[in-house]
Amino acid sequence: MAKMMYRDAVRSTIFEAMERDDRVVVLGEDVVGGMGTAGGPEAIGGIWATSTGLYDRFGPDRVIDTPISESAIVGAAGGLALAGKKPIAELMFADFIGVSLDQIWNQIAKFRYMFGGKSTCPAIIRMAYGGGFNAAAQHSQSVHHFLTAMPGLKVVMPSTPEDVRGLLREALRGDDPVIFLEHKALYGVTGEVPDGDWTIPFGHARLTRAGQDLTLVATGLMVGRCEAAADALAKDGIGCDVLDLRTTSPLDEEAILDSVEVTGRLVVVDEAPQRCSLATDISALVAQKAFASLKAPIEMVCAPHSPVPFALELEQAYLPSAGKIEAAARKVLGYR
Amino acid sequence: MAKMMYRDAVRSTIFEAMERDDRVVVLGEDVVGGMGTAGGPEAIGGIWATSTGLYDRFGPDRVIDTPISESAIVGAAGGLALAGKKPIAELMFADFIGVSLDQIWNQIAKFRYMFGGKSTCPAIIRMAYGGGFNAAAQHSQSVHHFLTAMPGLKVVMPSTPEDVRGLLREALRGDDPVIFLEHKALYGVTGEVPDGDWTIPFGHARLTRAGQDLTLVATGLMVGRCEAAADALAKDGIGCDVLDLRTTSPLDEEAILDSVEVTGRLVVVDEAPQRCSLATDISALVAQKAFASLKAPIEMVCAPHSPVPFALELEQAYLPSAGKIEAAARKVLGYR
Amino acid sequence: MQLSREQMLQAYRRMKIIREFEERLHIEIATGAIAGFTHLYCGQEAVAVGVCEHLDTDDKIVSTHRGHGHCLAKGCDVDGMMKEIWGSREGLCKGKGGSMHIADVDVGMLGANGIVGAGAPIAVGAALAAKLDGKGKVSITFSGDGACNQGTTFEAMNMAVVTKAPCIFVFENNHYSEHTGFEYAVGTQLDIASRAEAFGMKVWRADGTDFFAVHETMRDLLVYVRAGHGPAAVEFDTERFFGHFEGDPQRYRGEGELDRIRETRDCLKKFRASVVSAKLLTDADIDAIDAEVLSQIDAAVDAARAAPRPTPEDVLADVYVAY
Amino acid sequence: MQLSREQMLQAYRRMKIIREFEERLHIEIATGAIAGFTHLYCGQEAVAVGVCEHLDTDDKIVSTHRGHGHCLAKGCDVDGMMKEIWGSREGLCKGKGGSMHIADVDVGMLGANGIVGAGAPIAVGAALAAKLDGKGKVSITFSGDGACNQGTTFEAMNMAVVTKAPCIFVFENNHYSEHTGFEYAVGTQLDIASRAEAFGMKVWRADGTDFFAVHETMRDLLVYVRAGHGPAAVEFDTERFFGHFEGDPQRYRGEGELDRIRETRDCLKKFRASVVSAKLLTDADIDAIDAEVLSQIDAAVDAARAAPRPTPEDVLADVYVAY
Ligand SMILES: Cc1ncc(C[n+]2csc(CCOP(=O)(O)OP(=O)(O)O)c2C)c(N)n1
Ligand SMILES: Cc1ncc(C[n+]2csc(CCOP(=O)(O)OP(=O)(O)O)c2C)c(N)n1
Ligand SMILES: [Mg+2]
Ligand SMILES: [Mg+2]
Repeated sequence: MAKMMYRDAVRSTIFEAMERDDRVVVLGEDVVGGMGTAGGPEAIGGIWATSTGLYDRFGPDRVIDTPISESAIVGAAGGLALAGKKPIAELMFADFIGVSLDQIWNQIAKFRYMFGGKSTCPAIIRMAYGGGFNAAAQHSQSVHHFLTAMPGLKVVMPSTPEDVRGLLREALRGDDPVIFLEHKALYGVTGEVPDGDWTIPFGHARLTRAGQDLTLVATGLMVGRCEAAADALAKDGIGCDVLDLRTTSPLDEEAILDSVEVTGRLVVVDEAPQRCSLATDISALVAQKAFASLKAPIEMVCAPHSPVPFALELEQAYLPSAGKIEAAARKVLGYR
Repeated sequence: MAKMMYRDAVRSTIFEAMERDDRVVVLGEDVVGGMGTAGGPEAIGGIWATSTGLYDRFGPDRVIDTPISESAIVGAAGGLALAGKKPIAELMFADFIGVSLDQIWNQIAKFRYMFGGKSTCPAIIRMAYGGGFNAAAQHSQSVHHFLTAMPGLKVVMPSTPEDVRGLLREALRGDDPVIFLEHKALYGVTGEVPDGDWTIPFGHARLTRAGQDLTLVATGLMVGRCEAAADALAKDGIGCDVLDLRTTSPLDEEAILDSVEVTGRLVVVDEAPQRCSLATDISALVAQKAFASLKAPIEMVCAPHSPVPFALELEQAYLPSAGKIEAAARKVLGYR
Repeated sequence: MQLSREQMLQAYRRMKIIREFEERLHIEIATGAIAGFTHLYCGQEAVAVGVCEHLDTDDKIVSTHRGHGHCLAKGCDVDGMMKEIWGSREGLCKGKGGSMHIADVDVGMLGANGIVGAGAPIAVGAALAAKLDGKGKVSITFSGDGACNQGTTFEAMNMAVVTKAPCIFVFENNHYSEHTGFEYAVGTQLDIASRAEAFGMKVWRADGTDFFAVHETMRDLLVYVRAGHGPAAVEFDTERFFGHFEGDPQRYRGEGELDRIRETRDCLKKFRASVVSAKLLTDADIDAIDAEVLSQIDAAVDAARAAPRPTPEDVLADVYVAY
Repeated sequence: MQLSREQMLQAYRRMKIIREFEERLHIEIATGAIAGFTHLYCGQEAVAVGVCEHLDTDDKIVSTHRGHGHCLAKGCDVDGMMKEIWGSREGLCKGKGGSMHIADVDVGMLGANGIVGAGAPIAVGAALAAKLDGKGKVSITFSGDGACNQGTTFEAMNMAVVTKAPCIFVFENNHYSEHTGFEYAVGTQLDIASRAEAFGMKVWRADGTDFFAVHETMRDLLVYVRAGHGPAAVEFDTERFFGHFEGDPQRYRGEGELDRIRETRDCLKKFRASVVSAKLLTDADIDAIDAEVLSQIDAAVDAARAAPRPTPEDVLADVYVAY
């Protein structure tokens, strides 16, 4: 059992995979850092420090620093994967799916299907997502709903260092393309990571709080906020199931439905705006498949229908908070 | 009152707008056609024939044939709009948002907000979407859910020549960016288009069939399939409200909720796969805001979680059909 | 370096297979037997074959919407391709991909592509894989004169130079992107190859309707790339004999243009004329191949017609390896 | 053509405003007063000012993540910018945009941009608008040596050439994109301007730390573009004095590099030395401006600190004109 930061769980899991499997290749902007400078390779790594030390150990053919060309980065990951490698590509910010979407959506996600199942494309695309840094409209977005909507992709959203380890290992073990969404506000979070060669299978939600009165469903940074809300409610004797989905595609429908069958009340929390979001996806699932169990309207706590604003006060108001989650919970609990 | 094809409603509405307002500019690949060839300009227009004759009338500064560079096309539309013009950009296929998403999502949609409300960006991005042509995984997609999820955009999905006319006029009259989604299987459909200077305001669904037993909600090509299902059900004395949303952003929540309050039963039909779709969006809306009225689980009829397949039989099985809609309706109606 | 008789016969056969495959599709599409959008490669055969004759299955290619020729040249199965285009479940892609998405990774064919310009970055990735393997293998991306304006193509060229990837950018300039002329859409007064040069690549140029010119150019180019010098680019001047896609009335063509190019720029005719006049092959050699290929294509069409259709359950197969 | 005394004073003042604005931000950010990612333009002032001194409000510019200098040079309000960076609701963008999204369409400043390379197509659009208006106005996109590798930048260059848009591509080569050197990430052994040339553009090159070189180069270039010859490109060799963003430890720099560039490549120092030695202005002239600017920036910071903060209700304002 080791205590480590989320960002180190990313880095060390990649390191371990590269040691074990020489098909694993890393590419992205500044994943080495310092290329072509007086300071030289690794003078300074990427801004998230999730690839530090890889170049020194594995060299330029396996740790590939790229120009600012996200389409080419993701496309190259696709080509590497079709050619038998296991690329891990990094988009510095998830917002950059905007400049690389075709390669994610129309290429990597679809190769296997379009090619009649005769190929695999085990590319992993890592990206830092989410708000909280006052980085404004183009560097703060949550993009899981877009990617979850794309058949052919698996979408992973670890909320703890332990989940980073287990889910990234699982991604590397599989042969499908995986989007690995790292919340930038979690990089500095520390947690226990068990030793040994274990993984976390995709499509298995984690129950982080257990209760009979209400179900809270979330991912990434929002899991902690749900826990905070659940803890506040617990003081009033209200018991919540808090489900951390871990992967949004595949989705652990069973865990959600099982919980709602007991509680009859659901609040879904999503850092993205509500329209066509994961929150609506889960609401719809429950409204279809656990209808008879529902005792109250399903509430969603999402970002408002606006870009992410810059100013401190605005971003704070924009992001779902434990307070808003608690209020939604009380609303649902108050429904008769 | 004139009878015209959907594609001609597009073309003639653009023509009319360009006559009236010299800020209106058209750009896209082969919107002129024949540039740089022996045949010369307009030798042959774009593959949808939605811009035929514009170049001859309005010339190269207002009808701009572009290289194959979708990011630059959409970006140029953004720049034209910020500089006071009313650009209408064409993406030949909606699937090409993959190669231009950043300009749609991070630029055009966000300018006004990021700039503190001190600018407008009235760019219209037209694109042909949807299946039915055996054009396979990269030329058949429905993309409205992605775009509806993006704050700052309005999203329009006309299902008739009349709606093309009214909604495109409304888009041109407004000062916000608009995504105008034309279903390629509707281009050849003929319908009545009233004379005169009328528009259709956004956010107003059209009730195409009225009934008390069930609500069917759809857009674009799926509206006709819902009507076919409703007509079949009517033979058994079952009355359906069929709602054509017309615009998915803004959404006519009221029309949906009002209908479900009467019928208590809802089937949402969507040509896209279900995950994080417009179908889930509407289900979630109803599960939250019309919960007390619901008498049965909400059913969704969507495409399966796969890319769009090529072969005739596969694509047929892939797309929601009147038969599948009817079956879902009967399931919902059978719920006690 | 002179080609052997066998090499010449094989090259001609490959070109002829593409030609007959396409001429036959042109007819079948007109009758409505085939669904979807089909872009015929007819006229450009010398490029696909002149390039791919140098490759083995460990060399990779990435193709375009106009991909049949590249597929056939790289060794995709004729029957499997025909069945795919017909949408059979026995097709090379089980009827899932169709004309625009034919692929066979086992022969190093990483896919036709419906998105113009999308192939170039994928080829860079395959080239990086080859570089890592260190066996002198290469990756080739085919691009049209239209695709050369897409951002991905430029990004890929730069990234290949930066990473010294053994990636080869083959530009097939057939003078048209859909209905638009090369002179209009490619801004430069120079050619496409000059752009590649500005990214720091060594470039070649040749007549793409002359098989021998293509073949020799590629030989030199491949020596350079396989030696580890990084990427390279080549521009072939060529012609497409049909419309952009089937159904295109081609009103953008000059008067008599199609007749002229069929007459003077037909790579198969030119091949025959050159090998017969040089007494390397006889007309009889070539006629024999023509006849064989014709019946091979007949058989492929018959097989495709008779092949089993996919069923609704197939829709959800092969989205994932495991989900 | 010699600049008038007033023109020189104004140019120097503009450069000095940028310099002090940035030096002050550097300090304020270190104390935690300012949130978000901030990229300082300090060191590159001669480019922004040497370019924008030729423009009026009907000429447009599109900027980058490192946009403060371009904004100030184009005439954005100093107080409004400072308040924006502080996140006040009185900021130029009401606190919605912040450092990376400052814009003021009224002065022809179409936005800083957080997406590297995104500005170029937008500038082409603005140029097409100018072409349509036919009044000889231009549109300028600033790009870094990193942004020049993004597909959008290439597409924009080609489209500008094809459409003969009066668009000017100003490449500020400060030798770094984040922590990566120009020599690595731009594959060509040549320079960025050569790429633009390969797209068919006329190009210029100049020392970006020499205000007069920038200014003269732009004068020639603008004569060409305003005359309707289509787009043009220029590459300025320049230096950034701070890290990529605030907080960057800059370990990629050579030993003594920062001291050297502050000493020998400081465009303000060079300006002063040249005008004083040529007896065009006196040290006293310049010292006076320095003092004025200092107090202007002090005042701007004080105003920003005291400015009202946005409230939660502001979040949903200005997403649409009407919804
Ligand atoms: C991203 C994208 N934009 C547009 C299209 C539509 N389209 C298909 S082929 C084509 C022309 C391609 O021209 P070129 O690259 O010269 O290839 P050719 O057709 O001549 O083989 C266009 C515009 C597309 N498929 N993908
Ligand atoms: C599409 C995109 N990719 C990556 C980034 C992250 N990023 C911000 S600035 C930058 C470097 C830009 O370098 P350059 O163009 O030389 O401009 P400079 O910072 O030197 O002014 C990078 C990689 C981004 N903002 N957008
Ligand atoms: Mg072509
Ligand atoms: Mg730079």
